[in-house]
Amino acid sequence: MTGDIIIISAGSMGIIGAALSLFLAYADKKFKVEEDPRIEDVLQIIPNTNCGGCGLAGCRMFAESVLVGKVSITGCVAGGQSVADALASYLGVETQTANKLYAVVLCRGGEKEAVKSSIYKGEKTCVAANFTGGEKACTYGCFGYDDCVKACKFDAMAMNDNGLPVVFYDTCVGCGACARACPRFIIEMHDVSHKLFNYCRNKDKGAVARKVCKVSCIACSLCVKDCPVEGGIEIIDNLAVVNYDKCPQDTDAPIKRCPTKCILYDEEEKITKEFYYSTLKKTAA
Amino acid sequence: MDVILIFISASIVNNIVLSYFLGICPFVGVSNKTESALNMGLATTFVMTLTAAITWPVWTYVLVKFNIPFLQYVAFIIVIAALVQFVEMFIRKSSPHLYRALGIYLPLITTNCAVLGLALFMVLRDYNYIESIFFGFGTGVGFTIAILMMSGIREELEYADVPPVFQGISITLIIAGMMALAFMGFAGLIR
Amino acid sequence: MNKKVFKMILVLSLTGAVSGGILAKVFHFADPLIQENKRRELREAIFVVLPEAKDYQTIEKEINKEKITVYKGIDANGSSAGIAFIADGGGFQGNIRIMVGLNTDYLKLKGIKILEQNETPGLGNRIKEPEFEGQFKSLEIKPKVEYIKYRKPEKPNQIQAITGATISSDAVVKNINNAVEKVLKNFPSEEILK
Amino acid sequence: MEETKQEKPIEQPKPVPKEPKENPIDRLVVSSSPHFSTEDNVHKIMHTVILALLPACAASIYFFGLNALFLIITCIVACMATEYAFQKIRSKPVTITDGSAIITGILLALTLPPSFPLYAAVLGSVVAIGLGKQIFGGLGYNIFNPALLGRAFLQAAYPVLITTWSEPLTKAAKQGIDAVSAATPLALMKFEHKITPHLDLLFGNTAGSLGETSAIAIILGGLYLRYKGYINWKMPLGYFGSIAVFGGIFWLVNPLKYPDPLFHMLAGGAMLGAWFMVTDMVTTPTTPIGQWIFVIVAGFLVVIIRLLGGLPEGVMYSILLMNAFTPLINRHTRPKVFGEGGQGGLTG
Amino acid sequence: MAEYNLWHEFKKGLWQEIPPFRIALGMCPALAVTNSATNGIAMGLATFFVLLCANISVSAIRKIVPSQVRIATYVVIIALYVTVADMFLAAMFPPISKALGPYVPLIVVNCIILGRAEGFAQKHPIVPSIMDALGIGIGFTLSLALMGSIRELLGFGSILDIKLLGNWFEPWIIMILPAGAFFVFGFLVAIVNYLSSKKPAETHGH
Amino acid sequence: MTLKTFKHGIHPDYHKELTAGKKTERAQLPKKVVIPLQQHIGAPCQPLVKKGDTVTEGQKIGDAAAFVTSPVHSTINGKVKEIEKHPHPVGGKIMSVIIEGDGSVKEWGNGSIGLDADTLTSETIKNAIKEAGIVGMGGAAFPTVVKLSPPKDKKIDSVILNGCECEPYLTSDHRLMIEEPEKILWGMKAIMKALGVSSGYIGIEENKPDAIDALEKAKKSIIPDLKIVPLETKYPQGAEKMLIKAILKRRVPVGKLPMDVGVVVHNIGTAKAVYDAVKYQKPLLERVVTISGNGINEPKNLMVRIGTSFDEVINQCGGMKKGLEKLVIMGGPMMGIAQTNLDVPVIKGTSGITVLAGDAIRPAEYQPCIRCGGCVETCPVNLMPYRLTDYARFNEPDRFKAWGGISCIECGCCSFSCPSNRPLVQWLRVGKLRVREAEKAGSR
Repeated sequence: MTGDIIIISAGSMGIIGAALSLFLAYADKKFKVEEDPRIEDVLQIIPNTNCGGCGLAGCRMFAESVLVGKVSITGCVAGGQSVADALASYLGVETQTANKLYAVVLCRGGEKEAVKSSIYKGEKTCVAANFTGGEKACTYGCFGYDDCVKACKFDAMAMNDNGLPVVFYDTCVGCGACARACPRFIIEMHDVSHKLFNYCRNKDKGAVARKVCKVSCIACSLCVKDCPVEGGIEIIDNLAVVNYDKCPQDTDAPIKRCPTKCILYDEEEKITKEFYYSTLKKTAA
Repeated sequence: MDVILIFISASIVNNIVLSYFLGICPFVGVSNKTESALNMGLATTFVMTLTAAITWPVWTYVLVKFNIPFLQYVAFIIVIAALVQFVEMFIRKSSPHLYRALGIYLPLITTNCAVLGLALFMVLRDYNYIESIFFGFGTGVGFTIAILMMSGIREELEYADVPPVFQGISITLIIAGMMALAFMGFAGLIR
Repeated sequence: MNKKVFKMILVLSLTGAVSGGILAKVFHFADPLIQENKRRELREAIFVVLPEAKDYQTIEKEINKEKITVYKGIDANGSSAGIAFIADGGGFQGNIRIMVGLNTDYLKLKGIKILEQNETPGLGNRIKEPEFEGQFKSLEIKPKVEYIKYRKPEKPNQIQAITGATISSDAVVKNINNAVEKVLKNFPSEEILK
Repeated sequence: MEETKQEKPIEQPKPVPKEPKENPIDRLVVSSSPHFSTEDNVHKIMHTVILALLPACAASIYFFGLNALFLIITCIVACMATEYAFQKIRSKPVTITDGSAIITGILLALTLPPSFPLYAAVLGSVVAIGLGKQIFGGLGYNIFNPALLGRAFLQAAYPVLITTWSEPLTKAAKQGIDAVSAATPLALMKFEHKITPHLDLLFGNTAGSLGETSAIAIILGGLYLRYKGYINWKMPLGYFGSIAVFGGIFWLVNPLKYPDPLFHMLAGGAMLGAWFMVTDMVTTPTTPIGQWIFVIVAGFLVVIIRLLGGLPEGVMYSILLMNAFTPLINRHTRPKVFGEGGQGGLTG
Repeated sequence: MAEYNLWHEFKKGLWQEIPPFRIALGMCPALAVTNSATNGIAMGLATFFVLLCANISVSAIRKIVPSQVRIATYVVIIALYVTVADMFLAAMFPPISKALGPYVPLIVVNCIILGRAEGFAQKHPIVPSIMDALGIGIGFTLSLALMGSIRELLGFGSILDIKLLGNWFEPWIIMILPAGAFFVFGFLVAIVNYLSSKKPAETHGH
Repeated sequence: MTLKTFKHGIHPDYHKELTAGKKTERAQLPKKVVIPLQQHIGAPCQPLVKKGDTVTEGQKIGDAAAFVTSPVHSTINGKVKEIEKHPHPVGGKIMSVIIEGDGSVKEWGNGSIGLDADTLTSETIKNAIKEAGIVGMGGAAFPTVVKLSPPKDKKIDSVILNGCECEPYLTSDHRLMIEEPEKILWGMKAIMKALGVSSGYIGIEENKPDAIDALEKAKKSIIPDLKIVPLETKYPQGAEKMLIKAILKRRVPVGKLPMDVGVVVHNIGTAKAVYDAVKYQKPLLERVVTISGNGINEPKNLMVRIGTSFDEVINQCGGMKKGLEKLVIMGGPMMGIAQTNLDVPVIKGTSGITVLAGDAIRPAEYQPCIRCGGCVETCPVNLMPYRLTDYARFNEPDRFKAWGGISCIECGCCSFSCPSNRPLVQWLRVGKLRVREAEKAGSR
């Protein structure tokens, strides 16, 4: 009796199993779809944050594109060199050097420096304020709301006491989300080798610019003259513009005589550190 | 008339999610977007109806006939697993877009306890074949209704100021609790 | 390709067969115990509703393709201690199964015990509390068991419904009435007492 | 890399607004258009609703005495305290003065039986505000009507207490007893097939929740709200209409078994629900079609639950159920954008 | 190295990945059968048993199962152990078997088990799989016991049938109902979220 | 008879009594004018003069070769002082010609009112309008001649003159209709002639009965079969699409122009400018500007030379009230643009300068949305603003677009009626911007 039941059970289950696996095998053959299984693997390698730094619509798109060779393995800016290396070894190609980029906020006209001309009553985001103009008289500078900070997916930005965004030099992966979020295009993406920046975007004439902000560029040309290489710095649209192809990035000579201290050298790491200290002090107190 | 009552009972009055706690995982997992919730609901309804249609003969003509009811769970689950896999392959072929939207959730239907639960309830309640199919379909519709409602609410909450610790699963479950409270109003409607 | 299919079939059917076999074996050991548990439960329930009974006898009848089972209680003297049967019917949410004990004179209930119920906790499920079940002790079944609300029972065939759980109380009474009626019709007392 | 991440502050300090040196009045204001707005505001609406609820409160105190007063006060205080506590914990601005918590408190109290214990009322208030409102982020984000959620919670938590009713003082005095346990008109209808006279229902001379009894007091408040323009006429009208139509169908089919439509409207929570809960802005649809769907289906549910369901009253559940559907309704009843659809510019 | 890993595999189930709060798996039984502490523990243990056996079996046969029938094979194995557990409960502890009702068979579809089988046992050898099952199983049992205790305390005033709250306490019936289960679960998840969000903040100070 | 109108909309306080009864005064001749080279929608002009050049009133000083553009003229006699970027009332800085006046005034012909309509051809009219630099004077500043030159496949059958002036405070069109109805009607006749259209309408809100009377009286001798349609006083009655719906019951499809349903809508002021241009070849040099609002000491209607600074205009109205917060708007309070700087010039589209002060300014604080549906109820284009703003704020351009957000006409009804005082329009603008950005990124 027991033996019977065992045989019946085993038999019927075996038959059901066999029937279903046959059915599945048939379905598998019938509905076969080819999809590159490597896409999932690539998604595992890259940070998969959909930051948009590669300029494609999402990480999956990047994975698909990198597999067919449409984009370079260094295309994932957020991943940087380590991801480029990992992708190289996964795809079995030679690794390339990724350019590390980082974001630079080209305005230093915070609460202390910029002149305020109006009282802003509206939504406190830069993109909204850009329709009407914010509180500051300068129409080129930072609004002081935090669209860029919110756009950063890597927690690499914060607002400082002066109402200006600060980029954490170490944490920034260079995806450019903040630069895209800024309606006044104050944030620019730069190669890590760039050290000399004109921290002002005001294209008004010197006299006008000076009136609205203490640290504005007044286009006095002193830095142009002080630059060791001819044409390293030019005045375009009432602004000193550093030509990174020519201007040497290992000297702070051009900034010495700047009357408004808008052009500065090797400032980014300092800003980050300062910010650390000030916030640490605050949390301690 | 009976089958209609069974259908209404399974879909609304004794909603599988809100009064039997079955199918909670996909209910929580796939309810953040209305579109995928609807697709999930439809896929589940399809699987449920098929499950009812296939497990009933397996139960009646194999397990009962050979007097081996203790193989119930094993037999049912293997049918369900195969069905889900079939549906997965089918969707993958017929609508890659839908496949991408549902993606990882399709295998979840296998572990959707609502499907197995439905097969077990069906046996427990001695439904005949037609009733079983209606029961399976009704349960699927009930699941779809619940997950759709939840997805609607959750989409609304994307823009709400929910305290961070409650975000995600927590608030979803609490809302489910509230929905269960509201569904208590149907108690006793169909006996 | 064919090898793969073969492997699929082999693995799945083998797994199925092995588990089927194992389960059959386990079932073989567990089933007697499970059956024993069920019997014991039934026995206890019968003895609750027929307190004098020390043993029981199962009587089955098939009427209109419907199987009706009653349990005849036998007291210490070997004479009848009343009959017990299960009243099964819909409650507020799902079924209520009641073991009903009937006096051999077929006039009064000896007691009831709720075996299964799915009523609202704290409200409907108070039907299984002794205060409620106890009301059925020596309750007259003719013409019919009735319930009244908010007041103490006035007639010998009345019980007081649970406040706020009228539907559950109603369901219990209805189930009992139905079952009693069926038993009275199909199991005349002479048949049982003989 | 890990180290630097750890060091990074979690809280980002907000810039400290500096006191401007010059007189701010000299600076012009800039804002986005429109620069102009209506004088209605949330506070005003809420306070008007509170005012509109006063007649119902007064009626309940008249019929049920001090018990009712204590219950109302307890609910209001507990609701405000809960709101305060939540907002303090989340360090959000405290908005207990905007009146919404008070409304929730009053509404909750009005749905409770007069003899309901105060500690349970406190629990209900905590649930109403805590679970019903603050957990979603406060006013405006809640999905369910907070007061009804609190009441539904209590119904599930204390099913006995919440269905223990007493006769109004006016009747009890006549019978010479203090408090008699009694059945509500709806329970009488459902379980004993007794129809309470319409006049009693209208004035509130029946057992029931504080706010369920006096229809006329609620109508007064509701009409005041309508006069002030804070409720959409569709909502109460549609709700009543739907109840009347579906209730009427049952009544026509079997007038002996089922009560007439007027009874449906006057008995139980239908009045309170129609004027103060269906009209709750936050938890009901915003689109014109959606509003109709909401009230019609809710009315249908009331009739179904009352007549066919296990419970005597369905207003609360009908509204809660429809609350849960509201996001979906809103999404699928979007009005057609002006000029959208069809080429029919010339015919339109 | 192996030993270090084993401890980790065990430990993670107790807090880092404690189901069902941290990894949202196995929610159905956690909601359905936790109306008393006893039921919760019984369910937890039953799941634990199945999990352990399933992890061992899956890990043992992981290399011979073709991917097309992987899930089907695994669920059959799981169903096997579940049936065994079910029969065992019915034979030895009938009251518990009755209280758990149809939820014992539903262990088959408890996502935890298939989840661990798919996610862990399939990729790891037997010993780590056992440790994983032990950790997750114990974590799950504890979670269920916790939920059962809370619900029983509020819904009946007792834990493990021992009356803890006096007669002054009017039990909240809702805690035994579906709605209450959802609320308790939701709040426990929130508490776990809160605790885990606090932890890194503490280390941050150093 | 119920008045014609459209669905939804709002009834704000109009405050028109401040200036409605005041006759238009001629403003003082400005000593300096700033003529921005772009005062219209379309291609910006290139300067035709150099620094130091002497210019005369009405001399063309900027033009562009594009189709959609409009030339600019010097509005005084004097000398070009500078050509540089100057703040513009619409926002930002625009290349402008700054002219210092010598105090003399040119006389433009002053004959009898009326046009010799028979001798005018469509081409001569259009040419005169183009040369005069006429743009839509209701605020949008779309070059008029472009509207009068529809593509061949679009058959225009009606012209509507927009005399609604639904913006609160503004009365410049109202005054013009009372004071110069004949000129308006002659201008209208020229427009109809230019388009070859015989059916014309003037839509006027019924709160301006005197304007309706004046036009009714004047039309008999000029265009007898012109229909003057009184409309319900409701904001935004003057929005093109709403006006067409109210008068002709036609709906302009989403993303289409009135032209697509055979209608062209012009402003009252435009008609008057057309008359001047056709009759005297006088360019658009001055316009009626209402200076009103509770922050102005003496609200007035002024005939102002284009290029006069806001500061100067406001000073001629007794200046602004002291001691209160002030908000200076070009246009009316519903759709006007707030100014940060009073150095900006009056341009062709400046129908008014509204100065709000103190409590009249919308507070900055807002409360959470209570989903009252007020915005849905008032939106004239049937949007659901409260929902769209969520999509805008959370940067979901796809949903924003799917829910019709780009159809928003920014009329401000939603923000106006919001009891929580939410800046809905601002968010809607952000949403529209995000949609445009996403489309740009998508097409890249």
